[in-house]
Amino acid sequence: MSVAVVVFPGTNCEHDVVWALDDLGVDAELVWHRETDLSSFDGVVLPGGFAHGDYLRTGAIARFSPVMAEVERMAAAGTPVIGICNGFQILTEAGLLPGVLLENRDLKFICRPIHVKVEATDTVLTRAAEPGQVLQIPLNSYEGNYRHADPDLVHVAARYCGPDGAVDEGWNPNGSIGSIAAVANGAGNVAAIMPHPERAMETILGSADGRVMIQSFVDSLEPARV
Amino acid sequence: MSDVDLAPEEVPVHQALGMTDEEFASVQDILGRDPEPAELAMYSVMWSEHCSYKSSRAHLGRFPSDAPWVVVGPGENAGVVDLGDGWYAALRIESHNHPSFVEPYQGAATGVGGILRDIFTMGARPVALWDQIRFGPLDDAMNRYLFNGVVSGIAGYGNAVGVPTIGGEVAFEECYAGNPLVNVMCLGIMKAEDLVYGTAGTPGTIAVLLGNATGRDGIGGASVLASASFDEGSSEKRPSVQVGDPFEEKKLIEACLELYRRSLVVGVQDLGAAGLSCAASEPAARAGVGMDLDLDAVHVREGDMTPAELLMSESQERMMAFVDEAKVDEVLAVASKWEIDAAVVGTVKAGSDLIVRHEGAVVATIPAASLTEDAPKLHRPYGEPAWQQDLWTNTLPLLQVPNLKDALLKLLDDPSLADPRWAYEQYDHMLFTNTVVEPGHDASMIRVKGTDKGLSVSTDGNGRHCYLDPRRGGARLVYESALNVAMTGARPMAVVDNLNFGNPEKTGVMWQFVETLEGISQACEALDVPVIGGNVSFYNETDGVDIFPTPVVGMLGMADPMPTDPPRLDQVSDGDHLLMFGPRGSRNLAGSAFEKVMHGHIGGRPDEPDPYLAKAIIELAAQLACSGKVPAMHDIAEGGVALTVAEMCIASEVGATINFSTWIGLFAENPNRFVAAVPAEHVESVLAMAEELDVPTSELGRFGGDVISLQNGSHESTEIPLAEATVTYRTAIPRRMS
Amino acid sequence: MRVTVNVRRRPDISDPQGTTVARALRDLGFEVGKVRIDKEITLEVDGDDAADVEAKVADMCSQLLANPVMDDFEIHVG
Amino acid sequence: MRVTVNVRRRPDISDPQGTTVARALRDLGFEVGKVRIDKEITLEVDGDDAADVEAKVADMCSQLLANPVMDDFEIHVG
Ligand SMILES: Nc1ncnc2c1ncn2[C@@H]1O[C@H](COP(=O)(O)OP(=O)(O)O)[C@@H](O)[C@H]1O
Ligand SMILES: [Mg+2]
Repeated sequence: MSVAVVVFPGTNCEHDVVWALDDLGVDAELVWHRETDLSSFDGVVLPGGFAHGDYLRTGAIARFSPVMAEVERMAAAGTPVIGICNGFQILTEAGLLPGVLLENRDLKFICRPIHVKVEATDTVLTRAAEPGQVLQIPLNSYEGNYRHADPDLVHVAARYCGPDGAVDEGWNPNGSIGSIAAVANGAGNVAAIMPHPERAMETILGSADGRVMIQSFVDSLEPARV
Repeated sequence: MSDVDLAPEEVPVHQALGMTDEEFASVQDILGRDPEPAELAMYSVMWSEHCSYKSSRAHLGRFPSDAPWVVVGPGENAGVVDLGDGWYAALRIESHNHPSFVEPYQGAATGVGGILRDIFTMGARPVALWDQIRFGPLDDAMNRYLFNGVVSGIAGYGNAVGVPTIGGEVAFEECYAGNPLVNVMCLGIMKAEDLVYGTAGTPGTIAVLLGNATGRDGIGGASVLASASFDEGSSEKRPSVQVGDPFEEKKLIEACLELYRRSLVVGVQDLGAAGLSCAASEPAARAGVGMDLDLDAVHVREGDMTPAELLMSESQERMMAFVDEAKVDEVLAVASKWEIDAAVVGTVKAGSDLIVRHEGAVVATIPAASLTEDAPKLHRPYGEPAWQQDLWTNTLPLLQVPNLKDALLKLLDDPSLADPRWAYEQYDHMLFTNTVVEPGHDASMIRVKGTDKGLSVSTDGNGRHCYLDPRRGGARLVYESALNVAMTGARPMAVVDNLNFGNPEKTGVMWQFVETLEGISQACEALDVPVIGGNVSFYNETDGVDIFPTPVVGMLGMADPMPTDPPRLDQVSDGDHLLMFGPRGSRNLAGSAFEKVMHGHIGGRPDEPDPYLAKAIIELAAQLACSGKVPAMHDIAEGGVALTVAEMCIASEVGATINFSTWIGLFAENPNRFVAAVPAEHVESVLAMAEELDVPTSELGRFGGDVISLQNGSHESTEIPLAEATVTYRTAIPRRMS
Repeated sequence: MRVTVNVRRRPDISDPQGTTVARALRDLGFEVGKVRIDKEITLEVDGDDAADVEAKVADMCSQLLANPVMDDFEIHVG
Repeated sequence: MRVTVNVRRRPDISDPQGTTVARALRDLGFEVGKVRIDKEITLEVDGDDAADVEAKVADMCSQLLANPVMDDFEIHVG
């Protein structure tokens, strides 16, 4: 199994993702955004950061990087593709996931651990988790405010919640509609999350709750299960 | 000089550029003729206070800077220490006070950009940032605007460039109202073989300019901004504001690191203040060579720039690489891969002259080394200010016992002492998944992947103490920051300092400077910790009023191996014993937060720190932190024992009972003390460890319950509900900022 | 030719920036109603036929400059 | 009254966003020269005297909407 971790100019979480995948025994390779052939990989991660400086709109320029046509092709073929933070923003700009991500409600960058509650487990980010499972994972974004005209149509993988799993506006860190933190496409093979599961892989860093999400992705790589 | 439009006609050009008549005369001396416009421009920026350290150089040699583990001491872009096993760390601190006052967001942002370049110039990957920021009180809208702008600027740049900001300091004091302090520090890590120097190499080496196009950004910034005071007329002198581009910097970092990894460069130099003038002359001077610089090759953002403008521009996100001719193509290919611009702008020559060409003509021919080595070195007069003694005798007559609940709550509500998370939650402090102790504790700690090592850093400043006694104040900062890193199990290893002072032309300010330096030096000698770099910022005054002398000390410590579960403020449990380590019975409130917050008073003389005790207490703290027996420790600093314990209670959501004999002891800020939460089963062995090191100990009380109870014997007790303390502490800053 | 493009967020999409600025203005004592913050993009584009240039810029907008899910755009040539 | 304010960064101050967008457009095959990205602020302000309203908005600009060190602004009432 091997995974492509895409690096756009301005990406900065790529090494953290490689470290996390490596921890789960998966071979991950950094791939520059000008690459056009990812056929030798079994899965793709679009990691966090500030691709193209987040200029104009976050994700807007990155979606035109040469690699994205290949990502689209693989997504359509059922290959597991996940986006984390900036990767989420790029996937929505590219139309591979529904909705948009706006500035946080309070117009401040937010970096702190928050909780999410797993909703759907038929996605490549959540298949190893229990429905309703509450995970403590760091949030780290300025444009994390998820918006969709009809949130009932969205395949929600996880929502922001309190430590006990309560989903309400009081626990909504950034104003996302319906407290949506992670979404997937209909097939579940393309999924993305705003907080960073790869930053919650070890208790020494405050939480190991992110493992189940990275594990979900790793489990999905087995061709038989896609 | 017609081509730098900085001044009205009447003023001689060199004066308009911030040069004295004597300095101008020595330029004439060096050249044996009148300087050409471009030459004068170079001398003016390179000889500015900011670049030449002309007022401070005579004194900086006092710092102890040698130790077997020092690889690069003061003088290069950053200090470098050997961590063992083939790993090096680079550390550097820098101020951006004046630019941040002019434009808080961009001023702070470009400060971050600059300090990062100092680190990756050495070959290291920048892995963490710290910010030390000081403003006037938050009840003034201007100060809120500056605070908000500076924090957003640090967040905006640091987060986007992809380097976590994992600690710092926030303080508010009247003296910073017209002159905020914005200091930033950066730590980098590298393999020993990746170390690079700022050298131009040997004749034939090619100079390649990497990164942003050059524009008219901050022309004269170094001389006009950082080397002069603010007064009524300063808004007209504002040079065009520099805009930071973290995206460009991120690409530049990756490109440079690839150049080092592939051994494609002989040397590198960042372009900071003084821009090309500095990047061409300093490496040449260091290597004892000359240099031919072709300004027509420089990629520019605006047309029609004069040679002087090109040489003085402080456009951000640029680096100069010195490359063997045979490797130039490879270097250009790396630049193009990372999508940054690059241009071959010069050639290293035998001899010692820096020759600058523009549109086919030679516009400057000067000895490269004269820009650095011949810079003025002033021996400014200094002397104890007349008011200093009065300050020492001006102690507050404290006759009455205060309302202790009121006092503690007021301290918790003071923005300088309250929860700073409003600031640090805007910073990405987790990137790289190394942050083992995040901001909010005494020192932040990161692990070094691939090793067992943990690096711990604390930055500390205290303008009030240093104002009352610069020598003692300076020394205490070193001990405090060393104790802070010991709280995570690390041993202090190296210091960088940022010396923020007023106008050095005043003898009193120079005296504060010299005294501070002495204090820092003595403490570093006592701890055997070298000073490996620093920065001096003078002219922090507004309308003739100087800021408090405000040195900031950044302490790097290492734990090898890193403790598996370092103490944290939030790990106190119900029933833990509350032990204090260090001398009891402190009675001195001079410079304390209590006096300032409760009485608006600043006077008296802080106690002199005891170096032997300091050493022992730091060692004890590190041992305890590594022992696994102490879940939570906290050094006693501003606000005294009362605030220190309250912070642990708030973080852990557990109350405490503190027994005291005199209420002053609750708020005194005597150095070299810390408290710990110790589970009953470990109390005995912990006390034995203290005894072994001759550190006095006392049992102050117990943790538990939901109040903070201050008890004087058995009769009197003051109870502060933990919930009330928590809300006060947590909301003090956000309430004022919303 | 100089072309100005106004990229404006659709009225039904929330505008946290506008809301925050409105609040800040009221805090300063100004009476303001709704505030919106949008983008004005100025481009230098080669060509002498206004209609051609406009078509080209419209193309840039639908591909990159505006997000069809949330933005409207308006082009002014010259 | 509806007021539009254009807040534009002074031309001599660098605009990394514009530069990056220009590069992206060129990558997409568009030939463009300089690109600048500025702000358009739309406000609802009470009052029926245009000159009054304009003065009020100018005040808002110098206090909050524009950065006096870096921006120029232009006000259109109505
Ligand atoms: N401006 C800031 N940026 C980042 N972290 C900060 C900032 N100010 C304070 N902190 C963090 O908050 C914690 C408490 O700071 P402080 O009270 O100054 O600590 P101490 O008194 O122990 O030196 C530290 O971990 C510090 O790094
Ligand atoms: Mg401390």
